[in-house]
Amino acid sequence: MKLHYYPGCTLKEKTTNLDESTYAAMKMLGYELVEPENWTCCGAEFPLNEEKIVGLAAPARILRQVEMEGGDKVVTACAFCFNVLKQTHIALLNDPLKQKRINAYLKDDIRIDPVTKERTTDFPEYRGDVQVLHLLEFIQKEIGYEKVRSLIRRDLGNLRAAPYYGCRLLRPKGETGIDEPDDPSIFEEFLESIGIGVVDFPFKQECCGSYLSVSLPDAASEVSYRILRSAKLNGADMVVLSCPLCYYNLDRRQDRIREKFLEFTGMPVLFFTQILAWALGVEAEILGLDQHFFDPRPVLGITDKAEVAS
Amino acid sequence: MFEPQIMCFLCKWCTYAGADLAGTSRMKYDPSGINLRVMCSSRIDLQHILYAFRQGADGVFIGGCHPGDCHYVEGNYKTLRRSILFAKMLEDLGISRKRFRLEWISAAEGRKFVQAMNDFTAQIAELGPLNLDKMTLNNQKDFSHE
Amino acid sequence: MRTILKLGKQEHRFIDRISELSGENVYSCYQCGRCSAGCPMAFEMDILPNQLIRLVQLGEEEALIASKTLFICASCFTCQSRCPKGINIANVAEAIRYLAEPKGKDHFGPDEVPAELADELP
Amino acid sequence: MNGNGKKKRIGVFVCHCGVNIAGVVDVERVAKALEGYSGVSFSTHYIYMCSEPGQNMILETIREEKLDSIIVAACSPTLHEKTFQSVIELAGLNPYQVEIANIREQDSWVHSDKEKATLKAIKIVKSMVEKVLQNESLEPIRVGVTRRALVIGAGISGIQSALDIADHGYEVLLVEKNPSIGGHMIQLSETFPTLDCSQCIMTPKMVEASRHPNIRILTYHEVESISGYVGNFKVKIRKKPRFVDPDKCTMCADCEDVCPQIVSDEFNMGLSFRKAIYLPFPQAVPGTYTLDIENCLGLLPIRCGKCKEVCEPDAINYDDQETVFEEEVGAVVVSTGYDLYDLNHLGEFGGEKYEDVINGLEFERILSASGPTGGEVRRPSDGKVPKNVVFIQCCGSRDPENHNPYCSKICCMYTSKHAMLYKHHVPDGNATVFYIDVRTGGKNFEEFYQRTIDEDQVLYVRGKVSKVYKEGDKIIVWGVDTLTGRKIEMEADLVVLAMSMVQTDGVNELLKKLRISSDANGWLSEAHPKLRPVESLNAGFYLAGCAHGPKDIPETVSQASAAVAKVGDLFAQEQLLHEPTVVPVDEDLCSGCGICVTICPYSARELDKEKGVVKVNEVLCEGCGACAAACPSGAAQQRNQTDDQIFSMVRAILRG
Repeated sequence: MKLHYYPGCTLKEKTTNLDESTYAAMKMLGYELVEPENWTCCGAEFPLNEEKIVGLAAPARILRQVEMEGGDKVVTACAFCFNVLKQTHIALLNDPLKQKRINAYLKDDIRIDPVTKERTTDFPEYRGDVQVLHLLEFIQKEIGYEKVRSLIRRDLGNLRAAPYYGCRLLRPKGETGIDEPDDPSIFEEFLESIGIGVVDFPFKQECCGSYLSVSLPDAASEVSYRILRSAKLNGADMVVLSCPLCYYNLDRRQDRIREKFLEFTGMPVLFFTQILAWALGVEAEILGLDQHFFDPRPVLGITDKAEVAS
Repeated sequence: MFEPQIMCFLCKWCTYAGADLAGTSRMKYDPSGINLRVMCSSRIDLQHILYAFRQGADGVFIGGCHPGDCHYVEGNYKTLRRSILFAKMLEDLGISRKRFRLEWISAAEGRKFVQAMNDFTAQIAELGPLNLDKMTLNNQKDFSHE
Repeated sequence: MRTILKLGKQEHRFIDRISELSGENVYSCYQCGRCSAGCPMAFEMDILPNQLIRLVQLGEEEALIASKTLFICASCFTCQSRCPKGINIANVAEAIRYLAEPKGKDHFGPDEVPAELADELP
Repeated sequence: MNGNGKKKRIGVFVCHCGVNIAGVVDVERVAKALEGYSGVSFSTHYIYMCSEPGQNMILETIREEKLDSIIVAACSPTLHEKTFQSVIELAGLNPYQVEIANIREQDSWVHSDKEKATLKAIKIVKSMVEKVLQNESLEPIRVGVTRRALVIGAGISGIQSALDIADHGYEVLLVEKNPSIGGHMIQLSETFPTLDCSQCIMTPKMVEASRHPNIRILTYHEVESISGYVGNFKVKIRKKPRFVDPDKCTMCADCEDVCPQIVSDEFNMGLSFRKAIYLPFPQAVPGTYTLDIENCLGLLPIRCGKCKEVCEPDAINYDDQETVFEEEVGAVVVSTGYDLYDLNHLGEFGGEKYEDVINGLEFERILSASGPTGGEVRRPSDGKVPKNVVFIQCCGSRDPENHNPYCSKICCMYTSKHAMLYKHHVPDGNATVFYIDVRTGGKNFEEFYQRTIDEDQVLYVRGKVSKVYKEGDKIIVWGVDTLTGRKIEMEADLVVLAMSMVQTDGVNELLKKLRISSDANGWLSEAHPKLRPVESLNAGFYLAGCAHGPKDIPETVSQASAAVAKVGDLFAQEQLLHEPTVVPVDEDLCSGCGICVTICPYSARELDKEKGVVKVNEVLCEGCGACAAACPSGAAQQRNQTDDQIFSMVRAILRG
């Protein structure tokens, strides 16, 4: 089955492990992912101000492209892209004036084919009918946990994972989130369906520090550390998440966290698609597990090539 | 100068009492409207309105309690729902929907009653006479309520 | 410091502008402080989120533009999700940043991010 | 025409009201204009119609001119309609044969153009003549009263209501869904601001209720439905099987001792356990065990049957059945009380995840001498004495965005009491209260709150808590002190949440059936927020206690007594008189479409399926006329405001 999938820049440039594991897992679940042609950056940040309407053009253009290709929904694995696209979808849906203004931009779109140099103009307007789903939602609503359960090939029953939602899957509260902001369960349900133990921990919806890791690295380390510590205190073997920025703060910056908090011994941080693909029997090499700062392979029981192959 | 005739149906509990308050406060307003007191605005039916137009009214006004304040729980909601139909049917019959008005005026809103009366009278004056009575005068005998 | 409370034209213009830009009703805040209580970055802030809204209510444009808090807010929306009055405080902070920019108050730009960070940062 | 087909003789009396009317309206011209108008056989004017000479003039004229109805053109009918009704009654006429033409408030006082005002007055008077011409003489509808009341819910409001009604000398049915009366008040430890022991003041009332000859207590019963109308209700009551005969049970506890089934104890808010056969609490009224069938292993002696075996008085009857029976009452007091908002709504506080994050009623049980800890403050998880207790106010209250918009009213005071009592129990402990505002509007409330701070050194922190979670065996609270502008993180051993009060689960379903309306928050609506605060809009239903909105005990008791005063008003009447200007059905015209049935807000109309026409219960009809407007065939005509009357009035108004 074909499915529109929007990867987003980070997944192609930096956290390729999220992108590759998504492809691998979805293949096992029977889906062929199709990326909308000529997709661009989602904008990375939903414009909060009324006046920053141009910021909606990029995400709206992506949705329009999906619509042009006959799609009625698009899934993302990146929590940030999901958030921007979903908020854009809702903003345009609820505000006809906004939709009109954005369509005025979209109409003037010009595309030049890099090879033939052929110019395409006169694009259609975006009608606003494309549903934006995070992959966790797609699994819950369209694939179904029963089906996932039936396709599991590896037993992860001895492992305990802490689902980390972060901000972008749940907030802003209201239509944008995929679950209740303070009482979510979709991630837990997903983990249960792949047969891994689930750890409940009170920091699952706390902020990782976001881009403050650039401007205020110490502060970001501190909040990231509290999340990892809480997961560990509650008995987690790993943290599972869906946002590249959270992954950056919680995994890639563990060096800084360990410098600052000496008692912290580290914690594997995995994308939800990596653990899904692993449970579905995908080979470890494809999952980009070697890209992590804290190597998750030992906890998954991957010690050498031979074992992986089995 | 054209002096409109306005038929006002007022609910006893709110708008009629509001009109009384305008009186006790000695507020002045245009005398074009004459009030008929009903227990509830929901007592008024399309045929009362059409009849008023046929009898020479240039405008028909219904006054009821504010939503949630109806003495009969929800009569004003019924009036509201019906009035949407009234306005549509009036248009179908060639009578401007501007000749019909529904207002929520409480017993404490004498001033609002005065404003509504003046405003509605001015609006009707602008529309000019309806003359439905003259148009249909020949059929008067057929009308069973004569 | 002597504080003179004045709500004149200028202050009202500022409050209205913030409401317009953010789409939030800043008047509806009743200062329960829940935004600050749940804010993950509050420990770094010079004024707390509830104080930020308060200063908007008081029309204190200058104090707001001078505050560090504007650029510490991580836009995590925890405040928004728990505010009993449904105020999106991150939106309000963004609106103030928008007004602060032309006044020369800005955070550092992409070119200031260290190269080794830029390589990896999403 | 009057009822006999004879043309009516109508008298018109135009009042000058000094210069109030006559200063603007040419009253003489009005009187003249009416002479000879359809049915008018006499027309005059006078300076003050409402004065004694004016009234006498009307009286004499009626006799001399043999009038059968009159119009008084004067001030608003709200002022003197009653006056002139009495006048014509003296003359032997039916009070429905007078109509008031309002030419003061709605004419002379609001217009200054004398000519226009006079013409308008003439039209107004003519329209009233048209009305009275077709007025029927009516008698009020009379119905009897069943002098017996139903009280639903036996907490403090229900018990107080029942006792007061009973003391008035009327019979009361006091229905309670739980096995014992007492409600939430019997669960409380001590009550603010006096610190009376709740059980000490409640138990005597419960006993009094149980012994009162006029009160029939029906515990473990539920009201199924109520039909009928004010003064004459029929109530269906469902008796749940208790499997224990209260008359035989001696409360020896032998059954409890042998019962193998252990379940969570509701009276102690789940902080202790009880057996499947149990006494809710030692002072329960009626004093009898109840077998909770949902938790019983099964009634077949083969499966268990131990309790029946040991019961010496043979009080246990496994064949007890659910039964439904009907009772007649004249008035209903709704005193169904409240629930606490579910902790699960507060995910940021862990919902119900943490044993040591509890609600106010749970803390009441912990404080209570008869509670699960025997009156010692110990926390639920490990029984340790908590040294740091955090109290959080406004949990689910004052939060229109996520929870309930209203203030739950009693939490400020009970939290103050909780903190104070905690300090009395654990003097070396710390009590911290997170609050937004402290509301102490009640007699001696502010003094009590200040005592909590002054003498018991409870720390009040102004700010709403955003997060509560567990780390190790400590609970961490994230709050804020808005007074110093600091975010606060603190450790606690026990957290007590002042949960919002909410309408009792299921009550609204019952009341929807009774057509008692409730507000957006589920609380029952009173007939008027200022002037009729204890009556429901639905005649014969009265409100007492928290079912109507959050209240403390004194207010609940006051409202209960006030509701009973209204019940007394009702029961003091020989017969109930009902306005006869209702909307009957002309069976010859009715097509049985049933539109009027759905439109009636009082369930006064129902379709007689056999005859294919609508039947009207005139006692229930309030005469709004909405059905008359909706009736497509003209079968529903409001008495003295028929369509023909409206048409004639409209014609008079528009054509003069």
